[in-house]
Amino acid sequence: MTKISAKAVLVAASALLICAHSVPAFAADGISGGDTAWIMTATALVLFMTLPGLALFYAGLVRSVNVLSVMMQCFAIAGLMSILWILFGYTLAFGEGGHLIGDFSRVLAWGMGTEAASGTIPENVFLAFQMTFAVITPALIVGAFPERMKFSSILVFSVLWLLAVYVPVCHWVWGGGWLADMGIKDFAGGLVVHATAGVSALVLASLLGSRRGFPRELRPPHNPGMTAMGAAMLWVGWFGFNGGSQLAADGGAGMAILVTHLSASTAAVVWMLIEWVRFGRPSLVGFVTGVIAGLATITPASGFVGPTGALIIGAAAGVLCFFAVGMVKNALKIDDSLDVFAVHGVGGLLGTILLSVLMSPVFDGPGYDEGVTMGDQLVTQIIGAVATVAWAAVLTFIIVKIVGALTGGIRTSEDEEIQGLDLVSHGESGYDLH
Amino acid sequence: MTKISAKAVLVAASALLICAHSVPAFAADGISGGDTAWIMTATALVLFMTLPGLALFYAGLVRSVNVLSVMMQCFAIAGLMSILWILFGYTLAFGEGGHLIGDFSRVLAWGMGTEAASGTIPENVFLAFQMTFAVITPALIVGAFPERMKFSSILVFSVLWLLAVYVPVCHWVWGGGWLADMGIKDFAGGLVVHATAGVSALVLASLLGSRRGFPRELRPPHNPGMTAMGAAMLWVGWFGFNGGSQLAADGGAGMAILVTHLSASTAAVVWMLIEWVRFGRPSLVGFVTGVIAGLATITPASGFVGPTGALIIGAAAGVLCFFAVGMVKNALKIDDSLDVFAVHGVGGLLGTILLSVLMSPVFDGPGYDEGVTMGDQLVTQIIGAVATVAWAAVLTFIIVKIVGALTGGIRTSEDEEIQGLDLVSHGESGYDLH
Amino acid sequence: MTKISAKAVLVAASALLICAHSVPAFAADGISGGDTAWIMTATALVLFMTLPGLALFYAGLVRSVNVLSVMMQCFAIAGLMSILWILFGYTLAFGEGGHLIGDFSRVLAWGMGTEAASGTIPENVFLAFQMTFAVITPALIVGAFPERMKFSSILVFSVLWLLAVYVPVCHWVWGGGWLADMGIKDFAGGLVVHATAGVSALVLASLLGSRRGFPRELRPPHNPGMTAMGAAMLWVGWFGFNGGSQLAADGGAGMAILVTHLSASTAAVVWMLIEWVRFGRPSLVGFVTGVIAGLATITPASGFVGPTGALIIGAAAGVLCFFAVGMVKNALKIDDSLDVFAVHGVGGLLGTILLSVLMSPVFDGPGYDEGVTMGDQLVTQIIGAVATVAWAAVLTFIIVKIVGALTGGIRTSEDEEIQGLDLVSHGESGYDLH
Amino acid sequence: MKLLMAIIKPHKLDAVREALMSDGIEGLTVSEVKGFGRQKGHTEIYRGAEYTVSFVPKVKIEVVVDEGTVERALETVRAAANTGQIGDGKIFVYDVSHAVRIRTGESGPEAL
Amino acid sequence: MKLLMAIIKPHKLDAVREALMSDGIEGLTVSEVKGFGRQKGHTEIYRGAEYTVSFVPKVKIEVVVDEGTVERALETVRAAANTGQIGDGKIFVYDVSHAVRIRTGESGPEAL
Amino acid sequence: MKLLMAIIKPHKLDAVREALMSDGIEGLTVSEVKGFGRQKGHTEIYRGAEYTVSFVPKVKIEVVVDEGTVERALETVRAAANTGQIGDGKIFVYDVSHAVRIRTGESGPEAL
Ligand SMILES: Nc1ncnc2c1ncn2[C@@H]1O[C@H](COP(=O)(O)OP(=O)(O)O)[C@@H](O)[C@H]1O
Ligand SMILES: Nc1ncnc2c1ncn2[C@@H]1O[C@H](COP(=O)(O)OP(=O)(O)O)[C@@H](O)[C@H]1O
Ligand SMILES: Nc1ncnc2c1ncn2[C@@H]1O[C@H](COP(=O)(O)OP(=O)(O)O)[C@@H](O)[C@H]1O
Repeated sequence: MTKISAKAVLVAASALLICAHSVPAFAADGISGGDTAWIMTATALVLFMTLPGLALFYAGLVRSVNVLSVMMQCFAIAGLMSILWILFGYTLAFGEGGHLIGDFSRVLAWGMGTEAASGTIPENVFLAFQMTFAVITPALIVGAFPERMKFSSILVFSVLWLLAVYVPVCHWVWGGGWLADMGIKDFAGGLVVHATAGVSALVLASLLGSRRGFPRELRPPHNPGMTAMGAAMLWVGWFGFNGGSQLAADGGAGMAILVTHLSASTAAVVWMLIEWVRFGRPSLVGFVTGVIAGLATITPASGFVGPTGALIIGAAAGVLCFFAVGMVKNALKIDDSLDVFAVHGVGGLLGTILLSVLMSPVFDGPGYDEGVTMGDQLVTQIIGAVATVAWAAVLTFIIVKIVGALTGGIRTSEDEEIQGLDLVSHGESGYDLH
Repeated sequence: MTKISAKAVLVAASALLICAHSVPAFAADGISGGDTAWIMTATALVLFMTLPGLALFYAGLVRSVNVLSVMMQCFAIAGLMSILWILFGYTLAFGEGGHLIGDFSRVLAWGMGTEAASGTIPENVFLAFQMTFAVITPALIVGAFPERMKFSSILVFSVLWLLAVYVPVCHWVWGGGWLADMGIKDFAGGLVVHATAGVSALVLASLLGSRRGFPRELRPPHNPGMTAMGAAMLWVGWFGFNGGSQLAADGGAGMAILVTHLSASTAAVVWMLIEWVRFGRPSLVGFVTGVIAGLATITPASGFVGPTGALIIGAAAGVLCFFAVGMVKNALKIDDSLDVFAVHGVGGLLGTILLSVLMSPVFDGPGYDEGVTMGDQLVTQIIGAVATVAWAAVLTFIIVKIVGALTGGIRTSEDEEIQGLDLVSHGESGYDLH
Repeated sequence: MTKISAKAVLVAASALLICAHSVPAFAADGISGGDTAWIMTATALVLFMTLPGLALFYAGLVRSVNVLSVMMQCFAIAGLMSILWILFGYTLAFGEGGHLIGDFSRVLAWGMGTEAASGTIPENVFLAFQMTFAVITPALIVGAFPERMKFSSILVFSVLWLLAVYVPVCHWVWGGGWLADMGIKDFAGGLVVHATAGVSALVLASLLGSRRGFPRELRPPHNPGMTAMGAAMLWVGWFGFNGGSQLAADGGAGMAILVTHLSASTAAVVWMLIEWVRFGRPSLVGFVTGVIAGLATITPASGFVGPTGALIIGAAAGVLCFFAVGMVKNALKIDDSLDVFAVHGVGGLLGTILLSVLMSPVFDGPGYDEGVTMGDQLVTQIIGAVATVAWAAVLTFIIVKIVGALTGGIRTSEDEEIQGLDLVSHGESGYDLH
Repeated sequence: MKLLMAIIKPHKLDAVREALMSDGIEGLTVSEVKGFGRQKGHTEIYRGAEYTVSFVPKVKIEVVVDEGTVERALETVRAAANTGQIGDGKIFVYDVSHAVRIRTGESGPEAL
Repeated sequence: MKLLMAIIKPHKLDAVREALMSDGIEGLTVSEVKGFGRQKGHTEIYRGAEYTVSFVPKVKIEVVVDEGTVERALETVRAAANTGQIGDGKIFVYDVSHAVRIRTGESGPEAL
Repeated sequence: MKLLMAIIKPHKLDAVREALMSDGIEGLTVSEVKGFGRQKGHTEIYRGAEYTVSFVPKVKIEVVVDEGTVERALETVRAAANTGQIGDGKIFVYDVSHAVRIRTGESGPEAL
C-alpha cells in the first residue's frame, strides 16, 4: 500500500506541478493575479479621484482668481499625505497594535518587499490602495476653506489631521480596532472617509469664518463645466474606491460597482427633480452634486446591499443632502463653502445607518452576520457614527487651535482675499486667454 | 483495487484542494479573477467614455452659451438610462425571452447577488458593463440636437428610445435574438450602438429642424481643445468598449485593443491628409473627428480582424466619414449638428459590412465560422444592417411624434436659442473668468 | 502496479482537468488572465498619459494662440507613431535580430493572432503596451519646439526619430541588444524613453532657435490649471507605465506603483519647498513640474528600489531638476521651451545612475543579480547612459538637418509666430468664450 | 468727425456690421461689454443659494465717421440693431478732434 | 449730455452700480479692462523664469447722464469707488452730442 | 485735456506702453477689442463647413493727457505701433472736460 500511495502521490504531485505552472507566480504564495490586477487598477482610479477629479470639482466652484489655489491645495495634500503614509500612517492604521491604534512595525514599509501578502494581494498593493484613501480624505476638507485660508496653515492642518483623526478612526474600523471588534460595517469609508472629512470640514469652516460677502454677495461658480467634469472623474474613480474595497476581483466587487453606480444615478436624478420643482429648472451643478451625494452615501453600504437597496440609498441621499446644503448655510450660517459636511458628512452617516436595514434579504441584500439582527447592526452602526463624529469634531477643534498658534493665524487678510489666492499664495494667474 | 483508488482519489483531491486554494474564490464556481478584473476595468472605461469623454467632446463644439446644457444632457441621460437599465433594460435585452425581445426575469437584478455567473465573470459585472453601453448609446444622439431642443423632450425621448430602439436591437444581436441566430457578427456594437444612434440622430435632427443660421452663419466650435480632450478620453475608453466585449482577459481582448487603436490612428491620419490637401491645413477638430470615425468603424469588427484589416478599416473610415459629413450638411441639408450620423452611423455600418471581407485569413483575419463563406457572412451582415437602420428610423420617427405631443413641442423658442440653453434650461453660465 | 498507476494517473488527470477548467483558457497555454488584465489596463493608462495627459500638460504652458497646435502635435504623433510601430517599429525593436537592431519577422504583426504569447501575456498585448511607449516618447519632445516649428517638419522629424533613435535604443536595452547583454537595468525607460527624448529635445531646440522674446519677454503660461490637470493624468497613467513594465500583476508591479507614487510626491514637495524659500511662494506649475521630475527619475529604478530608495530618488529629482531648468535657460541659453531636457533628460539619467546604489539591501532594495556588485552595476549604467546620450544627440542633429532640407526649413516665419500656430498651421482658434 | 458708440445685443453684431458696410463704412471696433438698464439681469441658483447677475452681455461698437455720414450711420445702426424689445441698447455720439492712421500717418477723414 | 467714464477696482463695481441706481440713474455699461498707473503690476515666476505682468485688472464704467446730473453722479461714483488706496482709479468726463434709444428711436435725454 | 484712443495690434502693446512711459505718461487703460477694417478676418473650416470670422483681435489703449502733451503722445503711439502693414490701426483724439482721481479727489491735469 505504501508503494502504491507513493506512486499516487507522485502522480498527483506532478498534476499539481503542472497546475501550478499553468498559473505561474501566484500559485505558490496565495497571491491572485486577478485580484492584484484589480486592486492596482483601483489604486489608480482612487488617485484619479483626487487628481484630477476632486481638484476640478472644487476648482470650478470658486472664483476664477482662486482656481489654481484650490488645485494646489489638492496636489500639495496628495504629496504630503503620501509621504506621511509611508512613514507613519500605514503602520499606525494597519499595524497590529491594539484596539485604539496600530504600531510602528511597518514604518517605511521596511522589509515588506514584493513577497509579503495581504489576503490574496501583495501587501505593497494594499498599502498603496489605502494610501490613496489617506490622500483623498484630507483633500475633501479643502471644500470647507477655499478662497481664504493660508496655504501654510492648510498644510500643517492636513498633516496633524491625518495623524490625529484619520489614522485612528481607520484603525478602529479597518485596522482591527474596537469598532471592528464590535462588528461595524463600513465597506469603503462612510465613517472613515466621509464622516470624518465632513464633520471636520464643518468645524474648521466655523472656526475660520465665512468668505467676504457670504451669504448674499458671492460670485457664482466660475466654471460649472469644470466642476461637472471633475464629478465625472470622481464617479468613474469611485468604481475603484468601492469596488476595490472588496480587495478581490469577484462578484462582491462587481456588486459594489453596480450599486455604486445606481446610487449615484438615483441621487442625481432626484436632486434634479427637486431643483426642477423648486426653481423651475434643474442645474448641472445640482445634478453633479447629487452624483457625489449618491456616491458618498453608498460608500459604507456598497458591499452590503443589492440594487434595490442602492436605489433607496440614492433617493434618500438626493433628498437629505439637498436639504442639508440649505440648512448649513441658512440655519447654521456656516460657510462650509463647497458643502463638504452636507454632502460627505451627511451622506456618509446616512449610508452608515441605512445599510443596517438594507442589508436585509427583504431588500435583496446579502443578510447579516451569523447571530446578528437588524437591530444589533443598527446599534453598532450608531455607536460607530457617534464615536467618529465626536472624535473628528473634538480633535479638529484642537488641531485648528494648534495650527493657528503655529502659523500665526489661519486666515488670509481681506486684501488678499479680494485679490484672490492664486496670485497671493502662489504668484500665478489662472487664465490668460487673450 | 477499491482501497487503492480511494487513496489515489484522496491524494488527487488534496492536490485539487491546494490548487483550488492557490487560486482562491473562483476555482469553485468557474469565475475567473483575471477576466473579472478586466471587465470591471472595462466598465469604468466605458463610463469614462460618456462622462467626461463624450460630454467634453460635444460640449467643445457648441457655442459657449450652450456648453453646460450639452454636458447636462449627457449626465442626465447617464443617470436615467442606468435606472431604466436595472429596472427593465437589462432583462428585456438579455433575459431569455424569444427572438425579438427578452423577458422580465431579471427586473432589478433581483436575487442575482454576487454568485451568479455569466461565462467566466459574475453576472453583476456583465450587467454593469452592458449598462455603460446603454448609457453611451442614447448619449451619442445628443450630438444631433444641441442648442435647440427642450430638456424635458430630451429626457422623454431618451427613455422611450432606449426601450423601443436600443433594447430590441441589443436583444436581436447580443441577447440571443433572430440576428444572433443568423450568425451576425457585431463584436462591440457597430449595429447595436453606432448604427442605431446614428440613424436615429439623423431622423431626429430632420424633424427638429436646423439651428438658427444653419448652415452659413453658425459660430465655430467655442473650445476645440475641450473637444480634443474629450476625443482623447473616448479613445482611451474605447479600449474598454471593444476590448471588454471579449468578456475575458485574453489574446482576443488584446487583439481587439490593438486593432481599435490602429483603426483610430489610421482614420485620423487619413482625415488629416484629406484636410491638408483640400483646405491647405489640417485641423485638430478634423483629426479627432477622424479618431472617432476610426473607432466607431472598427467597433463591430474589432474581434474579427487583424492589424492589416484594422489599417484598411481605418483608411476607409477616414475617407467615407469625411465625405459623409459634407453630404449630410450640403446634400441632405440636415443639421445633424455634431455629425452623429456621418461619423457613427456611417462608421458603424461600414465596419459591419467590411468585417465580412476582412475576417478572411487573406487579410490576416481569424477566418469564418465553420461552414460560412465570405459571401454568406456578407449577406447576413447586410440583412442585419438593413433591419437595424429601418427599425431605428421608423421607431425614432414615431417616438419623436409622441414626445412632441407629451412635452408640447420639442423645440425651444427662437429667443431661448439666441440666449443659449445654459441659462434658459439650466439657469447657469459656463464661464465667469474675470 | 501498472493498473494502479493507471488509475492514479486517471484520477490525477481529472483533478488537473477540473483545475484547468476552473481557470479556463489560460491554463493550457501559460497565459495568465490576471497578468493580461493588468497589462491591458496599463496600455490604456499609458495612452492616457499622452492623450489627454501630456497634451494638456504642454498646452497649458504655451500662449493661448498656440494651445491647439500643441494638442494637434501630440495627437498627430500618436497616430503616426502607432502606424509606424505596427509596420516596422515593433519588429525592429523586439524582433530577434542582433545586438544592434531587430529584424523584419513581425512586420504588421502578420500571423501573430490571438494565441502567440510573450511571457504570461498574449504577444499582441505586449506589442500594444510597447506601442504606447513609442507614442509618448516622441510626444515628449513636443515640449522643445512649441509656438515656432512647422507642422510638416514636426511630423517628418518624429517619423525619422522613432526609427533612428527610439527603436535602436529600445532594442539595445529591452529587445535583447548589447546593453541588455551587459546587464543594464532600465525598468520602464529611464534611458529608452526619458534620456532619448530629453537629449534630443535639447539638440532640436538649440538648432531651431528660441521663441521671439526669449528669455525676457515671454508670456506666462496661459492656463496653469490645464497644465496641472495634465500632470495629474500623467501621474495616474504612470502607474501603468511603471507598474505595467513588470509585465505581470504581482508584488513586483505593486512595488513599482508604490515607489513611483512616492518619488512623485517627494520630488513635488521638495520643488515646492525650494520655490517657497527662493521666491516666497510655491507655485502650482512648480509643484507639478516636480511631480513629473519625480516620475521620470524613478522610471528606470521603479522595479529595483524600495520605498526608502523612492524617497531618496524623489528628493534628488526635485533638487537636481529644479536647478537644471534654470541652467538650460540661463547658462546654456537654449529655449527648450517646456524643459524637456531639464526634467526628462536629467531625471531619466539621474534615476538610471542612482538605481545602482539604491538597489542595495542597505536601502531596503532587492539587491543585485548574482555575481554583480554595486560598482559593476554603476559602470554598466554609466556606459548605457553615455551610449544613449551620444546616440540620441548625434542622430537628432543629423535628422534635423535632413528634415530642414526636406521641408524647406523647420521654422515658421516671425509673422506666423506672432499670430500663433493655431490659426496659421491649423486654421482654428482655441477659445471663443463670448 | 464723430464717433458713434452703439451698445447693442450681441446677436445683432453681424447685422449691424453688414449694414454699415453697405453704407460704405470701412472700419469699426467692437468690444464685449456688460450692460445694466431696463432689461434686468437674472439670478442663478447653485445648491440652493441665489446669485444675482446684474448685468446682461452686450456688444459695444465704436465707429468714427465723417461729419456728413453721421446721420445716415446712426439710422443704419438703429435699424439693424432694432428688435423692438427691451434691452436693444443705445447709440451715443460725440466729437472726435483728430484721427490718424498708424500705418501711413494719414490724418483726418482720410484716416478712417 | 455727458459721458462719465470711470476706471475702478473690480470689486467696487457692485457698490458703484448700487450708488448710481439710488441716484436715479437707470443705465450703464461696463467693460473689463487692464490698467497701468501708479499701482504697478506684478511678476509671476514659472520654473524660475520671471514674467512681468504690467497691467492690473480694472473695470470701466460708462454712463451717460443729463448735464444737470453730472456733478452728482461724479461725486457718487467717487465716493463709492474710493478705498483710499493706490489704484482706486479715475473718472473722466466728456461731451456727448447725441443719444438714441434703439428700441424706440427716442433721442436726447429721453433716450437715457 | 484730451483722450487718445488708439486701436493697435496686440503684440505692439508693450512697445507702446514703454514708449509712453519714457514720454513721462504715467497711466493708461487697455481693453481687448476686435476690429474690422481693411485687414480682413479669416475663415475657419470645421468638418468641411466654413465659418467666417470677420474680426481681428486688437487692443484699445485709452490715455488721457494734458493739452500740451497731445501731439507728442500721438506721435509716440504712432511710431511705436507702426509695423507698416495693413491693420496697424488708428488713433482717435477727443476732448475730456473733467478728470478726477478717485483716491484723492484731485481733479483736472493733476488727476492724471
Ligand atoms: N445712461 C446710459 N449710459 C450708458 N449705457 C447705457 C445707459 N443706458 C443704457 N445703457 C446701455 O444700454 C443697454 C440697454 O439699455 P436698456 O435700458 O436695458 O434697454 P432699452 O434701451 O431698450 O430701454 C444697457 O444694458 C446698457 O449697456
Ligand atoms: N492718464 C490716464 N489715462 C487713462 N487711464 C488712466 C490714466 N491714469 C490712470 N489711468 C487708469 O486708472 C487706474 C488707476 O490709476 P493709478 O495711477 O494706478 O492709481 P491712482 O489713480 O489711485 O493714483 C490705472 O490702472 C489706469 O487704468
Ligand atoms: N472708422 C473706424 N472707426 C473705428 N475703428 C476703426 C475705424 N477704422 C478702423 N478701425 C479700427 O482700426 C483697425 C485697423 O484698421 P484697418 O483698416 O484694418 O487697417 P489700416 O488702418 O492699417 O488701414 C480696425 O481693425 C478697427 O479696429
